[in-house]
Amino acid sequence: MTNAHSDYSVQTRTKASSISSVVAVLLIVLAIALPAFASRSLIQDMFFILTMLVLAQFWNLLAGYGGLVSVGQQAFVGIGAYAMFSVVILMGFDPVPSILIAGVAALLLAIPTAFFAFRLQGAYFAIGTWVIAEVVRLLVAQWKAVGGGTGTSLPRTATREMWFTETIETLFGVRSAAARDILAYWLAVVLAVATIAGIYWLLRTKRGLGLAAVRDNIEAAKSVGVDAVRMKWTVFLVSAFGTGIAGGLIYMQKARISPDAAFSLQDWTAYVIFIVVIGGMGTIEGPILGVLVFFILQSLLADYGSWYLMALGVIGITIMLFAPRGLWGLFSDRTGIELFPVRRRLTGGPLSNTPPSSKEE
Amino acid sequence: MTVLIETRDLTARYGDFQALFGVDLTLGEGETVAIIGANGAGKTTLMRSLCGVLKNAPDSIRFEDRAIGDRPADEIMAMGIAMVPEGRKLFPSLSVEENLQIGAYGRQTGGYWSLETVYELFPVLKERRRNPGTALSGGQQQMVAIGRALMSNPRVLLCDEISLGLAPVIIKDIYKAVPKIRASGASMIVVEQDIGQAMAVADRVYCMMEGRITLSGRPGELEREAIHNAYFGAAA
Amino acid sequence: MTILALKNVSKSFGALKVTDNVSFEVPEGMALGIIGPNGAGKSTLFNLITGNIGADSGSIEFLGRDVTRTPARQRCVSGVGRSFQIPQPFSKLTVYENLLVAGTFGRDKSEAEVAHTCAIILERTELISKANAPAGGLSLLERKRLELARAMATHPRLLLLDEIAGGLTDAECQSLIETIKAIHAEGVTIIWIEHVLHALNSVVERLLVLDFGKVIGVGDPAAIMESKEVKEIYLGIEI
Amino acid sequence: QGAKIKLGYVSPQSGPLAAFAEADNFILSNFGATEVAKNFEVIVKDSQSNPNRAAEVAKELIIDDEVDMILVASTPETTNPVATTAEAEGVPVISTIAPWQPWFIGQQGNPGAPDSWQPFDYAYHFFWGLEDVISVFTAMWAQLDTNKQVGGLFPNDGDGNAWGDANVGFPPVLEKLGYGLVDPGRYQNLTDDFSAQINAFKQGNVEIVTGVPIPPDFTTFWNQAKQQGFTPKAASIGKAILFPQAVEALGDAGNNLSSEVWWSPSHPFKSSLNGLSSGEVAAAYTESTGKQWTQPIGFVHALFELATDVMGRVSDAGDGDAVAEAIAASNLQTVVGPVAFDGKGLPPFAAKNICKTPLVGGQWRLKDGGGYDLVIVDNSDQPSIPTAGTMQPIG
Amino acid sequence: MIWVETIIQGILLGGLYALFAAGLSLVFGIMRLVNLAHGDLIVLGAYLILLLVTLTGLSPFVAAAVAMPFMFALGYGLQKFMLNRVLGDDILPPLLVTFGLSVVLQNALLEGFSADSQRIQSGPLSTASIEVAGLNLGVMPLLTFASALAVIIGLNQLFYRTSLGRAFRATSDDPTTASLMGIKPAGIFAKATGIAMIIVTIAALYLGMRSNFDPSIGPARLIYAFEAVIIGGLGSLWGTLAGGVIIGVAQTVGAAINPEWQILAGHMAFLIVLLVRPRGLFPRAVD
Ligand SMILES: Nc1ncnc2c1ncn2[C@@H]1O[C@H](COP(=O)(O)OP(=O)(O)OP(=O)(O)O)[C@@H](O)[C@H]1O
Ligand SMILES: Nc1ncnc2c1ncn2[C@@H]1O[C@H](COP(=O)(O)OP(=O)(O)OP(=O)(O)O)[C@@H](O)[C@H]1O
Ligand SMILES: CC(C)C[C@H](N)C(=O)O
Ligand SMILES: [Mg+2]
Ligand SMILES: [Mg+2]
Repeated sequence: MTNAHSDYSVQTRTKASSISSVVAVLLIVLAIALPAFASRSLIQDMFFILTMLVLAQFWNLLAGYGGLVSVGQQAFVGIGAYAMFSVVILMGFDPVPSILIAGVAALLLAIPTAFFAFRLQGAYFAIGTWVIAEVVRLLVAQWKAVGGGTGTSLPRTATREMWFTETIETLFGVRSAAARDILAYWLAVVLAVATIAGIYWLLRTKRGLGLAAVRDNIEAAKSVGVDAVRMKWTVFLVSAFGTGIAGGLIYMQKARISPDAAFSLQDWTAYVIFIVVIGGMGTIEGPILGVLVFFILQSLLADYGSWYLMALGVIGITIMLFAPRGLWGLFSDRTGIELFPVRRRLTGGPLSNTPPSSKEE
Repeated sequence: MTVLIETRDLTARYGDFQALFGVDLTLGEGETVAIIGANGAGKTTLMRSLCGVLKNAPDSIRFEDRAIGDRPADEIMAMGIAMVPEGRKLFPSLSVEENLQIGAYGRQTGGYWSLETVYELFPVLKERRRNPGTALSGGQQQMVAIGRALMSNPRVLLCDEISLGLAPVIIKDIYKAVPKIRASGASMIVVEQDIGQAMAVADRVYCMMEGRITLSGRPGELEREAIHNAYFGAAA
Repeated sequence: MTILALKNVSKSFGALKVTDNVSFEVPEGMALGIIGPNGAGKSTLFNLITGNIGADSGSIEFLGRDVTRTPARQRCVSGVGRSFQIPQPFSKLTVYENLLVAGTFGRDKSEAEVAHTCAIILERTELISKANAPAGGLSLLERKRLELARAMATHPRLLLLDEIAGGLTDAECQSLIETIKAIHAEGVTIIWIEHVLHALNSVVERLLVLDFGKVIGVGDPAAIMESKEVKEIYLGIEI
Repeated sequence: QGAKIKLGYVSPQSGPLAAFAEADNFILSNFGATEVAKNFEVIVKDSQSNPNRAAEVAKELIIDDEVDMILVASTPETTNPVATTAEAEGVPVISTIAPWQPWFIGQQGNPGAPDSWQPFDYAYHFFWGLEDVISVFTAMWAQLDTNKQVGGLFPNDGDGNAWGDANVGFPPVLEKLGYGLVDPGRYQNLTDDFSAQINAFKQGNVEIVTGVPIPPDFTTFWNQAKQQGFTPKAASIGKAILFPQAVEALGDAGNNLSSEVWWSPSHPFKSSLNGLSSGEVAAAYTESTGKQWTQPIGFVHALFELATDVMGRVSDAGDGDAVAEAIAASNLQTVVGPVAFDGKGLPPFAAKNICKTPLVGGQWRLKDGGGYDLVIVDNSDQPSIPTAGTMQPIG
Repeated sequence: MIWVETIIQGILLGGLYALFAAGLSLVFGIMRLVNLAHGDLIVLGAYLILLLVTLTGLSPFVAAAVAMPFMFALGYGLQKFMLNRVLGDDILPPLLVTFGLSVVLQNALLEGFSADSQRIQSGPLSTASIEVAGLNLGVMPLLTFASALAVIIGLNQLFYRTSLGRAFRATSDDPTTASLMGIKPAGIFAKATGIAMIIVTIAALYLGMRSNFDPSIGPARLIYAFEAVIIGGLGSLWGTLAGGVIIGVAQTVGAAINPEWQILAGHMAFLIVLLVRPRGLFPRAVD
């Protein structure tokens, strides 16, 4: 082997990713301007899509990148929502800033949860987080000041006088209920963009590499200097915080809460897992695609009651059986397209004669 | 000599990557054949094909004139082809004795090999029979893996690198057992890095390189240089 | 100066005493070989030195500091690099990314700072052609090379190698020996567990023999190999 | 005549509470068969017994379907999210089949602070209240000779918290009437063991059991009670034994269990839609489905009666404020009795939005050929509804 | 005395949970399959028994025996044609598939049997009791516990005394190597799920006789079953029984203090056991 070290360089960007970053900027601008010309029902659909997307991205961060398959994310949605409701109802805060408190509450809950759950592995971790979420639900159901097991609604004075709503009312000439929707939607846009950008940034830093290493083989990761414990803590806390914020925002828009709804395993974890897995786990594109598929299925079939749910189940099973890496996995395996590439590709030296995307013969 | 196993134009791939290119090999009744070759040559891949872990074209592998290339491992084992896999692969939740017993799960034909005869071959295993298989040292585990394969009284025993990572003393012990195994009537294919060992036990030797068989013959007739070339691809 | 010192280190798995009151010192810059029968506790000793498992009693000093309770990753950052006997690649990452992880975290550097070094290590370990391939698809020996490469990428002062020569052909073995000699020549202290004795003996300056978790001999390789005990329990030569 | 008036209807058609909506199809097709129905388009949505879903479908009705009014029925889990959403959107909503306290108080921000409670502008509700069920139950118990020791089975859910509430629920009234209450505390739904409650009841010498468990919990409780040798003289239970199937599930052990009766074939009322009497409506149901009548039939039917009546009194169905005003001004004789939001029998804070309907008490009696009949045994609050027997002790 | 009674009731309740959990423990232990549809399969079994009882007038116990071969076949097919395809190192694909199955089962049962609560009638047995040392113990809970015990003993015999049992354990360790022993992993897994479904049928019998059920009731029981399996230790059947009893006793004792704490107490017991022993009470050496 010669020692004529040729120049190596590392690439992560691909052609598709350069195009997609331009498209992303355009999409964001469009999303912000949307309320000016879209119907209210579109705005609400978008709100649903964006908030589910946020939940899905954070769950994906945990499970797809952190290897932490949590079945208890509803704990953070619920605690966030309840924290938001409680400061509004009991302390008279405005709902908009209270959304941040929702995130903080989820973060605080995540600390003891992590202390406990990180002792567990694999399926034990999954069931452990589920039980913790149940415990939190049962405890919140004992909290009489916010309605106990019955639940409660946001006071109408609080929703009517919410920050920015008046400005939006005059800006678009809409009624206050519609203005609240627009406000919630904008907040969801901000949250979704920040989530995706934040996660993408994280994966492109060396922490992203460390995360992947820990997920693949934790003993080996420790032996090359990766602080596995800190990695896990970081993703767990970040996910909890983001999930809590999403919870606060979702329930600000719903304006009514009960423990069974806010801590619903089905709505806030099972469907979210469904979205991520259908779309493709361990990619940023997967949850985006997954949430769109989920939304389309829901709008097409939701009126068929139990048949809708059966269809959802069957589709989930089918995708798992025939496209285990999700729809995005299926697509990018065929085309090699990645919109958010994180792979560090070494080029140059003896590698320069083989173009990066060509397959070995 | 009757032919037991014969491969014809055997190819194997992992996804896009082709690991075997048209391998032709025969194993006769009562024979011991050694396969040597550099790492990554495809020896393990060949063994995995023979024992059915990797699927191939039906006709590319024949056993007693039956096409078995596409049969699953359990069926092949029932026909009498047993494998000592690379890396021992004992069952951690089974005791030593249970590990041995399960070797006969798919083929209870009776024959020379039984718990008693295996314990006779490897007396140390009898002492440790109640231990979990994985609480043994590497060499003892290798003995269990061999004994386990013998328990089915196989017609053909496939051994993949049974000396890898073993202390010299253990390697000696294990190779001492080979004549006894042959005496019980089993034919063997042995994959081995240690050319010396391979030459010592084998009736015939195949040499592999980059997925192809580049040389074959009887140990006494092969020259060192030819083997070297077969390994590294210099013009033969 | 002494780079590594073990004092009365013991470790049991249940009733099985795997490391029994082991003490020894390694001066900086030495190449030490470890031999012993299978199950003697060699790999366990490595795990104790790297911190992958904790000692039951005794103390371990690295570079003069007590690291007995220091977690594995910190020991790595302070200069302990290792390979695993059973290779443990990050199988979904590419070979190059495997090294990047080791380079960035093991040395606490940025990706840009280590990018080139990692590429050079791949060249030295003859893995460069597989740089962008997922590590999960490597053959056993490629995985072993990756173990070595990844350990090198952490830029260790003490390099622990666990059976990396097994299953190599003569020529491959020779080239591995050259690589290890070169690393050693750069001043890295090496401890090497190996059953392929001719490879081991062409590199190491001292040999340590382990049996049933106990050190039963340390010294000049030639002398050790001649000792009655080693012949009996390890080589299987009856006298 | 221009576009049709759009009504949205939400109920739990699937999920654990689906029994409440079992008669929906029958009622909707009955409504569809009337002359006035030609002016209406009814959009039906399923809450899947899930409060999140209920709020979502309410939004869909308002925003996508642009309905003029929403009708919602059956349990606070469905009525409350729908009513809250409609109120926030300024769309009129009429609700039923949930005692008024969990409906009204449950929608307040802080249920614990009565001075913060506010009436609604668009949400209206007709059903009975806890004071009625308490009065009916105690009247039934008064027919028996007991030691007046009552055991309470109140779960931690919308109904249970309201029934067991120390201010508006059973405890203060029972105390006033000289009953002793053993209330071990709010348990979670789908509990598998009631030994604790049974022990507490035994120790408290309880002879009467009351509460609002869900059906499986009551069955568990009742079997365990018998196994552990606890046999009260009366068991007056809300919710769990509403439906005949649930009582049949108890085997013979369901005989003489008592429950409140909000509607029955013997209620002396007529539908304003098709003129059928209660008995005729129930008979038609049995004829078309082969099933025994259930109580929600009358109330869901009445929901559509009220909707037709209200819309008949407004000129512009799309004017939510006008519709809300018309609801408030209702005064209609329905198949469940008179409905008028005149505040009769209600505290001032609830007077604007709620109308109470009559309530009597009944007992399930084993029929000769198997199955159960619900026999009205107490009508002290509503003498116009005839009784068909008197209260009998269990045992 | 009250406390003695509370604890005995808790132990009997634990028998019920262990019965719910035993089938789960089997598939979890052998295949690492987190079967989220387990509760719904129990409900399905209950409907099958109910159907047999109403159609043929058989006693529920006989009906359950008749149902067993059907349930075995269902489990066998389910595993062979569906679940086998998603087994692997990753616990997520099977988790998702069984979640999908759970949703499908619940809604199919809803379409087929409506949401009405049902119950398998067992006549006077459901309220019968016997007096032991001044305590009234229900015959049904005693039978439940006895069945749980019998199931655990039976499974233990099967697991540790037969060659099928060895094959189960070997396959659970390493399916590929097991196939080299002549074991058909797909077939073994299918048999295991089939056997699990026989246990599911027994659980269904008691679920259906002791209380009402409807299509939606499965998942609520699932969490206790999982808790029992996990605090018992993966693959340990006695552990599963112990786990069930711990949760049962925690619940009754919690309820005796205050019914608000009943379910919470069960969960807390689970968390505390795991806090002290993260791999359960009787963990396997390797997993
Ligand atoms: N699962 C796999 N996926 C992709 N490629 C593989 C896989 N297993 C082996 N290979 C490739 O196939 C080739 C042959 O591998 P094989 O394991 O058969 O070699 P071998 O001769 O047994 O080598 P060794 O001496 O290292 O055991 C190697 O290049 C290896 O990289
Ligand atoms: N995690 C563990 N739990 C229980 N026993 C273990 C564990 N790890 C190792 N052992 C046992 O400890 C002993 C020493 O193992 P170790 O791997 O250190 O041996 P070794 O000297 O490296 O052997 P070899 O040369 O075969 O690699 C063996 O008997 C082994 O079975
Ligand atoms: C939801 C309600 C209508 C049930 C009511 N609490 C009753 O017992 O009848
Ligand atoms: Mg090999
Ligand atoms: Mg070792």
